[in-house]
Amino acid sequence: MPLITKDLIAQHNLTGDEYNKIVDILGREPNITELGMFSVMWSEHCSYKSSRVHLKKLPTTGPRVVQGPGENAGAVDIDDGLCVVFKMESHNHPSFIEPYQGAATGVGGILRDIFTMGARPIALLDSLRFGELHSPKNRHIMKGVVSGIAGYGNCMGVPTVGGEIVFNDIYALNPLVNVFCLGIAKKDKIFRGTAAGVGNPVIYFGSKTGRDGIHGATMASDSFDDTSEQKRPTVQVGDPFTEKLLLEACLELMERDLLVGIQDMGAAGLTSSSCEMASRAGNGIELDLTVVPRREPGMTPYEIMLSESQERMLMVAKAGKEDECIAVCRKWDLDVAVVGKVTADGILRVMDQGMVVAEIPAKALADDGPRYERPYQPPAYQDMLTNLNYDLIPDIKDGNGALLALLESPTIASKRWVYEQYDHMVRTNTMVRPGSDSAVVRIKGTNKAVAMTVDCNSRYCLLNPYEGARLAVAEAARNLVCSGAAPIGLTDCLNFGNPERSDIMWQFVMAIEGMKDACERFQVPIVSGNVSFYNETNGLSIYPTPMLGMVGLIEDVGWTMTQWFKSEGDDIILLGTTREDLGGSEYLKVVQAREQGSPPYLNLDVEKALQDCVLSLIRGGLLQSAHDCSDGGVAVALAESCISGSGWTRGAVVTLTKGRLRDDAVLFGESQSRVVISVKPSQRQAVLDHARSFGVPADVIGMVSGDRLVISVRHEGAEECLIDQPVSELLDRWAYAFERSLNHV
Amino acid sequence: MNIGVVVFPGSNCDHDCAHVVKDVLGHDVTMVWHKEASLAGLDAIILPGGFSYGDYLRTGAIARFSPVMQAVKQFAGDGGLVFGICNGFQILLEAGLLLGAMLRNRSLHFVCKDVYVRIENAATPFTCVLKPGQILRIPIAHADGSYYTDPVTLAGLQANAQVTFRYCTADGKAVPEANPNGSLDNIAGICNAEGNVLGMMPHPERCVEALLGREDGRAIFQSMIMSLERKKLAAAR
Amino acid sequence: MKAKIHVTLKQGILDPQGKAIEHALDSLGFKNVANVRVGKYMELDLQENDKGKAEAQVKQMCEKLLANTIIEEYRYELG
Amino acid sequence: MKAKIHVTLKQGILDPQGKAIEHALDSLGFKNVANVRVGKYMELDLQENDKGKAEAQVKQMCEKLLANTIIEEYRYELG
Ligand SMILES: Nc1ncnc2c1ncn2[C@@H]1O[C@H](COP(=O)(O)OP(=O)(O)O)[C@@H](O)[C@H]1O
Ligand SMILES: [Mg+2]
Repeated sequence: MPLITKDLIAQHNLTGDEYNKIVDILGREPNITELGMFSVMWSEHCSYKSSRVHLKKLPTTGPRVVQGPGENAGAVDIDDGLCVVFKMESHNHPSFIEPYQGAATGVGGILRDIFTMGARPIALLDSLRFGELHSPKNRHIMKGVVSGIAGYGNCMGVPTVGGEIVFNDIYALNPLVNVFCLGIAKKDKIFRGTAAGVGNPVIYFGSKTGRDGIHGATMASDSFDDTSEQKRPTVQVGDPFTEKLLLEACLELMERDLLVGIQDMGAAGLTSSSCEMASRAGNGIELDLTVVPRREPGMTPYEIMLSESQERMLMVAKAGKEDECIAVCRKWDLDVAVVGKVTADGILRVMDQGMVVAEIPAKALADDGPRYERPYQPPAYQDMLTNLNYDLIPDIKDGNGALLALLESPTIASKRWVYEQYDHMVRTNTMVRPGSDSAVVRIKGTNKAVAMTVDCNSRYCLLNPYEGARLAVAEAARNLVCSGAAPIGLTDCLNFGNPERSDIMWQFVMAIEGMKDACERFQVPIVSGNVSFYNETNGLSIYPTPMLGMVGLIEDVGWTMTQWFKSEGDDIILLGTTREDLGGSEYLKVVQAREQGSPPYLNLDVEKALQDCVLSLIRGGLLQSAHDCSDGGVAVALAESCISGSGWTRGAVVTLTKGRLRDDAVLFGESQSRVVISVKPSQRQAVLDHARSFGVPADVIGMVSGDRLVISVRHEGAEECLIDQPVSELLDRWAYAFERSLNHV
Repeated sequence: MNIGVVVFPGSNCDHDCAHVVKDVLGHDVTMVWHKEASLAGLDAIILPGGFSYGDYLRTGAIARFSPVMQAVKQFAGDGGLVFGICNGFQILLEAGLLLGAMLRNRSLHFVCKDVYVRIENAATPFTCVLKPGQILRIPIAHADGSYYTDPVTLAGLQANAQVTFRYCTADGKAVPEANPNGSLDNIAGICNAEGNVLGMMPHPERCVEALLGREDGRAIFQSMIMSLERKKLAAAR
Repeated sequence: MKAKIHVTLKQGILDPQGKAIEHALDSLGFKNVANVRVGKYMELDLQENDKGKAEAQVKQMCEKLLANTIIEEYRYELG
Repeated sequence: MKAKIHVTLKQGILDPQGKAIEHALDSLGFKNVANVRVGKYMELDLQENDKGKAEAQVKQMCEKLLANTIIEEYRYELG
C-alpha cells in the first residue's frame, strides 16, 4: 500500500483542506483506494462544488415536471400517460484528446442516462464548437467528432435529428461537444437510481471492466496545459453494439417487475453508481470486487473502483429475482454478476478476496463533498468589449457580397455535410428533419409530436453573460414556437472556463441569473443539466457557453410548421420590430471582423407576446411558413426561407422599412423577437388582425415570387435595392460552403 | 397475413418494419429472435436494417451464422418471400441467398438522405403494383452500400432481370451523379433468380406515411402483401 | 499457437480508403507515395499444438468468416 | 520501395471488433480461440531508394496520419 503523501494528495486534485475533511469523515487516514474514490466523487465534475450554490436558483418545478434535477435525467409529462425524459451532457475534454472516441463515448453516456430512467431514446441532438476550419487541426477534430457521433448514434438506431455548430478560434484548443438525448417513458414506469430495501442484491451488467478512463472525472475537472498529452491513456473506446444490447436488456428488465433501482456507470464508474444509489436511499452497499467481470488480469481495487470503462450498469434487484435478471442479461450476451447487497448501515463497503479494501459512508462520498462560494467579479476588459463606436464602422456598400459572405460562413452555412452522416430517420418518427428551426419527432400511438432545439450564442454571452443567457432561452423557445410547439422543459450544459478565476465565476453567475429570469418569464422549468468547467488551455478560456436544449410539445401533429417558403404568390410578413442591434452580430464578425458591442436588446414581455402570437397563428392554420431571425438577421432569415426546402427553392421580393436605421442594421442586425412568416394572400388580413390582437407589430414586406431574392429598403418614400441575387447562387454558396472549406487545404 | 421480422443483436429497424406491417397496413407481425430455428406459420420474412453484431467485421458477416438463417434459407428454398432491407440485404449477400458483396461507400461516409430509384423489374412479388421505369423517392442510410460483383455474375443478373432497383436522377436517369455510394451499375436492389428473395439498400419502411413526408415506399410492402394474397388464393383453388 | 491473418481487397477492386489515405499523404507533403491499399490484420491465439491441424482451422475460419472471398483475399502465418 | 504497415490497438484498450469476432468464432465451433485482436494493415509504394530516408518518412506518416497514437501503436517493414 502506498503511503498517502502530500504529492499523492495533490495528484488526486484534492486540496489540503479537502483531505483533512476526508480524515474527519473517516476518523482515520484513508487508504489509496479510498483516496481515489474521494478524489473522483469530490471532483468538480461529480460534486458540482463550485456551481451548486448557484444552480439552486434555477426554476425546476412546474405542473408538468415529473422528475427534476438530481436523477440521471429529467422527465416532463406530455399527457396520455407518457413523459419525455431528456438531458444534455458534455464530452469536451475527451473529444479534444481523441475526437472520434471522445464524441462517441459522449453519445454513449447520454444515451445511458436516458434509458436507465426506463425511457426508450428516440432522438439525439448535438451541439458543437470548434476552431475555424482553415486550420487542419480544427478540421481534423471536427471530422473526428462528427464521425464519432455518427458511428455511435447510427449503430444504436437512435436518430440524430438536429443540432448546432459554431466555429470560432476561441474553441481551437477547447472544442465543445455537447449531446442532448430525449426518450419516451410511461409516466408510472420511471426508474430511479436508488438502492432501497436492505438485503436486495446489487447486480453488475454490461461490458467487462478494464483499465480505461481511470480518472476521467478528475481530468474533466482540470485545465489543459502542454503536459495534457501525457494524460492520454485515460481515453476510452466506445462499443455501440454492446450499448445497443444493454439498452434492449434494460428495457426488458424494466418491463418485468424485477428492479428496485438502476444507474449507469458514467464518470467515476462503480464508485459513483454505488455510492449515489446508496445515498439516495439512505442505505449502504457492500460490494465484492472479486466477482466483478474484468477485461485484464491483475487489476487493483483502486483501478476497479475508478475505471470508466463504458457500457456498464448497476442495478438493485428485488430479492429473489437475481436469476431472472441474470437470464435477461445472458439473453442479450452481456456480462453479469451479483456483486453485492444493500445494507442498513449507510456505508459503502468494498471487499476484495475476503478483505475490506474501502469503507466510507456513502452519503459523505456522494453528497457531502466540498461546496465553494467562489468569489466573482466582472473583468476589467468587459467594458472594452462592449464599448463600440459605430460611427467608426462604415455602413454597408455591397449588400450582395455581405449576404453571400454570411451565407457561406460555416456558422450559418447549411450543415448538410454533417447531418447526412447521421441517421436522422431511423425509428420512423422524424417529421421535420435537420434543416428547420427545430427538429420534430412524432410520438407513435398518439396524435402528438415533440420539437427539440439546442441553442446558445456564446458571443452574446461573452459580451454580456446575463443578457446572453436570456437571449439563449428566448431563441430556443422561439425556435420551438416557429415549429408549432409550446415549450415545456429545458436542459442545459454550462460550458465555462476555470471557476477559480473571479471573472469566469462572474460569467457563470450572471448566466445563471439570466437563465433564471428568462425561464421564469416563459414558465419553462429546467429539469436536468450538466456543468463543464475548466474549458481553458494555457490560460485562455472559451467564451461562456451555457448551451440549452429545449423541448416543446405539439399537441396535434397537424400544427407542425417549417421554415421554408411554400408557394409562389404567398405574402411575406415580418413580425416584430427591427432596431439598431449590430452588437455581437455575425455580420460584425464576418464582414467587419469585430466581436464587440452589446448584444441585442431583449424585452421578455415583448418576446412572450410574439411567441404566443406565432403559436396561435400556427394553431389557427393561418401560416405557410415561420422562421425566426437569428444569426445574420432578417436578410439571412429570408434567404434561408428561400433555399432550405428539401428539393426546391423559392424566390422573394421584399421591401424593408429603414426609418432612421443604418442599412446594415436593417439587413443583418440581430434584433430579437422577430419572425418571418409567409401566408396565403387570402389570409393576410386575418393574420394582421391576429397579430394586432397580441400587440405584435406586423408588416407585409413582400411576396414569395420568382427565382431571385430581391431586398430593397424604403426611406421617406425613396426605395433603394440593396440585395438582388439569383436564388440558385444563394443556394450554391450556402449548401456547399462546408465542403468547400473542408476541401480547401 | 403474418409477417416475420427477424431480430438480430444490433438490428435497429425491426420496430420500424413491424410498425409498417401492423399499424399502417394492418397485418400481423411476429418478431423472430435470431436464435429461433423455425419459421412455421409465417407468410413472409423481413430482415430489417441495423448493425447486426455491430457490423464490426463486415456488414452481415456474423449475422449470417445466426441459427435463424438456416430456417430462412429453407423458407426461401420453399418459395417463401424473403425481404432484406439495408443490413438485411447485406446479410442476404453474406449468406449467399443473393449474389455479390457490399463495399464501403465511395465517400467513406455514412450517408442518410433521400435518393431516387427506378423500378427495373416490376414483375417480382415485391414490385408488382409498380410500373417498370417508375421512379420512387426513398431514403438511404448506410456506410457500406457499394454493391459489387464480378462481371460474369453481373451479366447474369442483368440477363435474368434480377436487378430490381437502380439509383437514378429525379427524372429517371441512372447516371453516376445519381449514384450515392459507388454501386456497380447503379444497383440499389436485386432479387434471386426465382424472384422470391429481394434485397435493397434504400429503406422503404421510412416512407409509408404522409406525416413523415412521402409514401413512396408503401408500394413495395403492398406488392408483397398482394403477392401473398394471390398465392393464398391460388393455393385455395 | 499464434495466428496472424491479413485480409485485403482483391486486386482490381477499388479501394476508396486507400485512395483517401494516398490523397491525405499527398497533401501532407508525402508526394512520393503510390498504390496505397488498406486491409485488415487479425491476431489470435489458437490452442492447438499440431501445426497442420492449426493451419486447417485457420483456413476454415478465413473462408467461413474472416474474409469474404468475393471481394477479399487472405493470407496467414502461424507461429 | 514497398512499405508494409501494421496498426494495432495498444494493450489495455478495448477492442470491440476483436471481441465480436472471438464470440462469432466461438459460436461457429472454434472453441480453442482466444485473444482475438483486430488492426489495420496498409501497403504502399514509396519512391525512395535510400532505406534510412524511407524509414524516416514512413515513421512520420504513421505518427501524423496512419496511426492514432493515442490509442494505437504501429510497426512497419520496408522492402
Ligand atoms: N451538428 C448538427 N447536427 C445535426 N444537425 C445540425 C447540426 N448543426 C446544425 N444542424 C441543423 O441545421 C439547421 C440550422 O441550424 P442553426 O443555424 O443552428 O438553426 P437556428 O439558428 O434556427 O438555431 C437546424 O435544423 C439544425 O438542427
Ligand atoms: Mg432558428
